[in-house]
Amino acid sequence: MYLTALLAAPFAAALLACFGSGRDGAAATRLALVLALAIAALGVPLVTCLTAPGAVEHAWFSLAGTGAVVQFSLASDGLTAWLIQLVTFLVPVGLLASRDQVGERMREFAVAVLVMEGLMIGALLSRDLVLFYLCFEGMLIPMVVLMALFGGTDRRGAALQFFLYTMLGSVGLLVAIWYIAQTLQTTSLTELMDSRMLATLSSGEQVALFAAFALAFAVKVPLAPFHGWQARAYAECPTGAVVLLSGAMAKLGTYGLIRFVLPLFPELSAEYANLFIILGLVSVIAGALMAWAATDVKRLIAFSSLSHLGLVVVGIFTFSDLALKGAAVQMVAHGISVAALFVLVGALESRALKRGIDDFGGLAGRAPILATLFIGAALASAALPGTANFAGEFLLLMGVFQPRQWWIAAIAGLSTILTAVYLLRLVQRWFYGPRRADLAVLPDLGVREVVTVAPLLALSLFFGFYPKPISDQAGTVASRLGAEARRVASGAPAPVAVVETKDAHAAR
Amino acid sequence: MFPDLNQSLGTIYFGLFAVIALLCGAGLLVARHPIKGAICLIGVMLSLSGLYAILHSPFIAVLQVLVYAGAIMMLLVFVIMVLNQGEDHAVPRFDRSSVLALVLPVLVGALVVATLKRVPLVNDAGATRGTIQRISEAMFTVGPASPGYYLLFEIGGLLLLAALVSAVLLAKRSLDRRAEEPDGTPANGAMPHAHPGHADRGPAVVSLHDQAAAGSTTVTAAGAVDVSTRAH
Amino acid sequence: MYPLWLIPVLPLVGFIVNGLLSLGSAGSKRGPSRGFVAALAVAMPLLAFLVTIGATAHIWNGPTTLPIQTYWEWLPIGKGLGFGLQFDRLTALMLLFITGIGTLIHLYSVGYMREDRGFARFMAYLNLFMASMIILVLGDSLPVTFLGWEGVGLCSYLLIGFWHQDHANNDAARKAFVINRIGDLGFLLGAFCLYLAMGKDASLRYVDIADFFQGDAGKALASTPLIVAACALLFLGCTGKSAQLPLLTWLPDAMAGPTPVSALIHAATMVTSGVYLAARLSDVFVLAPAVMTAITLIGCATAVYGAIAGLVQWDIKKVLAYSTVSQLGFMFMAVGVGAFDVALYHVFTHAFFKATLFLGAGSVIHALHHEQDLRRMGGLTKVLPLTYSSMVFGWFAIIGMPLGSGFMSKDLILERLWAAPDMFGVQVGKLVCVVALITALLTAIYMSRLMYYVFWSPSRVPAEVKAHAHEAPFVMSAPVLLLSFGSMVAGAMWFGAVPQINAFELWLRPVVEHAQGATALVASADPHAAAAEPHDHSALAWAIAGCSIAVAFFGWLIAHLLFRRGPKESEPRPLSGFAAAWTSGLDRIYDLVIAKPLAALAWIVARVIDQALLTGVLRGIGEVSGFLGEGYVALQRSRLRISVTLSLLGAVVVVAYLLMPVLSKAA
Amino acid sequence: MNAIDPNHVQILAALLFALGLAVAASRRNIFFLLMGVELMLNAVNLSFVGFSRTFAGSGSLVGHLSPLFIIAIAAAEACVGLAIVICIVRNRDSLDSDAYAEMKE
Repeated sequence: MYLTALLAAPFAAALLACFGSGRDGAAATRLALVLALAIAALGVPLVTCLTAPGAVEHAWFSLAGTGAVVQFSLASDGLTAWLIQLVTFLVPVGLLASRDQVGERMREFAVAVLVMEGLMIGALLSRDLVLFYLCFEGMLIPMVVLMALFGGTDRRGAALQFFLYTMLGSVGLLVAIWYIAQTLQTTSLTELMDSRMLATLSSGEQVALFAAFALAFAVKVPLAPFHGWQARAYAECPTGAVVLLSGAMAKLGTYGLIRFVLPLFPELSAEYANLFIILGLVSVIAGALMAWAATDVKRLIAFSSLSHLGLVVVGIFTFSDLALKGAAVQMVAHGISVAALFVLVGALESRALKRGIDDFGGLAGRAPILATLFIGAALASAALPGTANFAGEFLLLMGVFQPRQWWIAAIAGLSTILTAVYLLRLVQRWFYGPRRADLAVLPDLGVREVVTVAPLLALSLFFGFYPKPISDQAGTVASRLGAEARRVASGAPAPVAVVETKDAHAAR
Repeated sequence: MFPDLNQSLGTIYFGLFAVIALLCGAGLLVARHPIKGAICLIGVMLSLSGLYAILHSPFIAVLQVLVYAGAIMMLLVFVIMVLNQGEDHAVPRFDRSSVLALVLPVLVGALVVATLKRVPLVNDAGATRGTIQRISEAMFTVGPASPGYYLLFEIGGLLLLAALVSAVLLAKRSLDRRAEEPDGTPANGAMPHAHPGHADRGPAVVSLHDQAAAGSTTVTAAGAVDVSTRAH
Repeated sequence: MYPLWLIPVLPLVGFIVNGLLSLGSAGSKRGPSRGFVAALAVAMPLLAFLVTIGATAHIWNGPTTLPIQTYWEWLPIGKGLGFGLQFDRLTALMLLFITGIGTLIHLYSVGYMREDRGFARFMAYLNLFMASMIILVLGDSLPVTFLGWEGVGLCSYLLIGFWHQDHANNDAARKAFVINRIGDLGFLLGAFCLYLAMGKDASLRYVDIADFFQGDAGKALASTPLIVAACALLFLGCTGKSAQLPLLTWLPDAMAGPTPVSALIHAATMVTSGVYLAARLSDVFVLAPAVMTAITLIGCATAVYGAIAGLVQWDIKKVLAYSTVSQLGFMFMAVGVGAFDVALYHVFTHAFFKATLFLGAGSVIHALHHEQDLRRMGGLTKVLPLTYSSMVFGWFAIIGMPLGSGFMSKDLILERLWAAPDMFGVQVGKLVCVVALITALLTAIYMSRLMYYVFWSPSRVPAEVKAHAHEAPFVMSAPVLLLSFGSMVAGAMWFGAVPQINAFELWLRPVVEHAQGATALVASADPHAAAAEPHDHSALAWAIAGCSIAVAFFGWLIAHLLFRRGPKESEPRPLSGFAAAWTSGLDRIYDLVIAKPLAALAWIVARVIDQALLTGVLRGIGEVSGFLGEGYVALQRSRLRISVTLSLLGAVVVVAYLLMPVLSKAA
Repeated sequence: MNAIDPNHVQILAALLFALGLAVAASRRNIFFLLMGVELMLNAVNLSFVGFSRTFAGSGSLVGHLSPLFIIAIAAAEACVGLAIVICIVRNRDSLDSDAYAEMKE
């Protein structure tokens, strides 16, 4: 019941926001903000309550043409709970950060953002493939609306490319889900996971299904060769949308890998682990190098995001306990830090209407609060110890580091150096150096912007020193989901219990 | 109404009408001006009327002349002459895609011929003659034993009525707009600040510009405004 | 429970308050009240110093270490890694001089930076540095140390680029941070290696590491690839932080920062954290003799490199920077032969005399209106008597004049080097000892050169500058005098103010005893090893002490002959010839071999592979599908007739299909 | 009773239909399009009448009745079609059916 309410809340809020003022942007922002904060508050018990909220499960509709009955199945565990915290927390941030760019059309903006929030929560909560797919794909619609209506000069093209790219990526997923429903007569994730039904399919079928699932999530993350949409979309998005896109939506890709790919296809995950590790490493290094060469700062941050999430993918596909815990922490941490960076870039962009790396200089003297917060966010992104990103990256690198595959951690570790290189380059160009006359009238951050960013940095610091809640709740779940793949990869024999359930299943 | 012809005469007449119909059809295909095409088409219809007569359908033969050749073609020719710009000198009669389009008729013809070759038709001795009486009996019989053609007849009447109304509306709409225009109330609500410099050129112009500026122009609306603009 | 947490938290509070004051007063012309900022910024390290003394008192005569204080669980490593602080004798030693000398330098900074608009910001950064450095040495595990390790790197970055209007400073700051990051990666990977090597009871806490590697299970791992890798990587971390070859180029550039920063961070405290780490992990390092040998050799090479570079510099701070590099090389030479206590002793004495020299140099620079070039100095003895006297003490110590602190520590290093066992059949220790003696000679020469050029040669100071030259205010000269006093008496620590002889050695014994014992074990395999025979030991010690004194005097003599008349040229110009090649050669090599190719690679990846190739492929797919789509759309919309034809064609096909049974019959 | 070969009637109807199709599909003038459609309708009528000779009873009657409805529909079609043509020509000033393509965009 609670979960249903949590899922319904953003949609109800979106409906309410429809009645906000269409003329008065400030009023619409206030209304949307109150609603978003209420939703965030509603989500907090997910992580603070000791007992997990009761799962919701009832038959929804039968999938025509197959024997499967789609379950309206919601459940929450540590991983879901923390990512929901991230989403619900970033929504108010995104709303506040977009106030200047969106202006009078705040009502429409808020409605789209709230709908997207609802769909993200739905995707995170759902334990049924069809329900998940509906939410996962549905997210694209408000995102494209946000991008195409409120974005930069190239917004239409970017939105179209984003839509087509991610859509094409997940078409395979749709087919795969259909195929699963057709052959196995169920789309329930728990059922598929518990009974290991997919193992009964032929290897060719399994590989095809695995590829479809992995591709859909790899595009969403994105992983190296599939990142074509990312920089353009990030660059053209309005601030609030890019906060959600990079901070929350990208995490659904890695979430999908952990939630679906690892437990559903443990053997294949283990078999193709090196492929994903190499793609992840390519993302890590190429992302960092491209960020180094970037001149548009939003693109720079997009590439840095590619680099950091590449590391998460590497961690996921080493299956080690620490790496999966690190991945969970890093997902939240990166969401926070990249959101802070984008909010600050957005603040600067809304002042000066430009965001090139050479467009500013000497801002530290002119706008010290902006400079301080930006350097803080950049250092968080560079995983300075004491920030949540450090906790994540430390655990990831440590989990990835294995004597036989020491090169993985060595290459992945290079990203820490390269991150420092490109972020400090940005900091130096923008904030240091002689003051520039053409930037004489550039006001420092206002109270609203400080209130938007400071909590992000405070949270990053808090989780940097105390990541235990995330690593214990989310990390443990992630580790459990990867346990089977870890076992297969290490070549250990199947635990007896699993064999028994298999036999029991066969007997039935 | 029409007496039966003997066999040889029937065949001769059939051949004659067939040749005329085909020649006129070909004439329609190659005619440059629609009026010439219309005349060819009338030729086809008249010869078809003859064919109906020798095929034991006198009523249809009469209707063919009355309705088709008389009414419909009359209307067509009237419209062609009213618009008086039917000649498409600017565009060639045929272009490359026409050649593609000609493949289709050949296919249709070949299909029919091939089928008839394999399954030849034969005349049935019990075939009825399509006199007015038989047709009226079949069409207007009401009751349990009725084949139900009267329903079709009613629907046909409704269809014609609908066609009449819609034709009037289609033709009247632009007239309506022209009648409204002197009031100077543009349909989409002019925004005075949009193009203040153009205000003296009349509300229709402003309206057109605003529509373009708003980027929400529908084709018909824009067309209507376009027409009214030209009227100035 | 003794409130250890106060030691890092106090300066942290100073940082937060001063930082917020600085931010809050950004709009005002003058900034926050200097008095309050200064009082807070100095009081916090001072309080930390007092708390440290209190903690030291607890372990003075009783247990050698305070119980480890774990505050909360930080990272889910092993059985859960707590955020804990550990206070043993090594920590006490480091903390005492960090907070003590740190407080003095804070005091000095109050005078030095008083007129700067960013005074509050500067003091805030300094306090943050103190907090980080304290965490570095107080941390009970590698990750906690790493927190401080990167924290000091960050502060170093912020302080080198403190005057950020000038991009030269920013470049230097960025370089320092990035090169330190390279070392930090080594630190991390080394820590991971250690963790893996420890097997199922793995932990990153120092006590656990020490327990494990002192036990048989740990010793069994000696010289295994994992341990060698761990030590090599951890040493890479040390080279980054402590400016050893090959990662030393950032330290001379770091002189772009304000002089108190150079004294505090880049001479006295931060750069010695590598030695601290090596001592902390001494039990591990001794298990990889190959790495130990490499450390000795790298330390030796660095010492020589730094000394030669120091000889040809004209910038007073650069001379001192290269001198620091060189002295750090000495420390690592000692580390490499397992003389951890001596290395730390040199850290300790070096902190005093190098801080003295830097602060003295700062006073000179301050007096001469930010003139740093030796060619524009000279004859300042009368003008700056206090600075002069304190710098003489510093000079006295560093060149190894008898009974100065530098003499004591350097002499001990040479002694231990000479006594070091053979490595791989080569008498590395003795060779290195000889080289170290030569380096000591060079040290004496270049430091005397500095003193001659600044004080003992005819004045080359422009008249108008000289007219305004004045001795530094009391807040600046008092710390320098105190430090110079320290650099004289610190040498006595080895002999001890306490009843036992070898107080310093005894003090550190609980920490490094085991590791040094392990080295001695290796040494005892060699019957001729001097260390094994105490009787020879004293004779050897006297011999080496004699050499080292002779070298100091000889170096001074050479300097006197060469430099007493001042430099030939008096107009500053950039370094050229050998000096330039030697100084910036490494930079150029790195630039050519690493930075340029990497930048080119970045360009290639971004512009060629990503934009041209990947985007090209993407666009190609788009174009093709667009072309197909356009074609299809054209069929749909532009030709009414064609769409009619096509639909009818479809109808014909359907009809033909339905007629198939008929058509398939023969005609 | 004369006996006109019903096959010939059907072939003639097919040829006329083909001609009508050719006119409708290949000519760009909108009037020719309409006339082509009329020609095809006529050809179908002929076909129906032809079939009225090959069936007995009510089957034969269908052949006579269908053309009546077709003629009615043709009249309606011509009526609406011409109205549309008038409308379009007024707006577009062109009889070229290809020129109307942009209506779909």
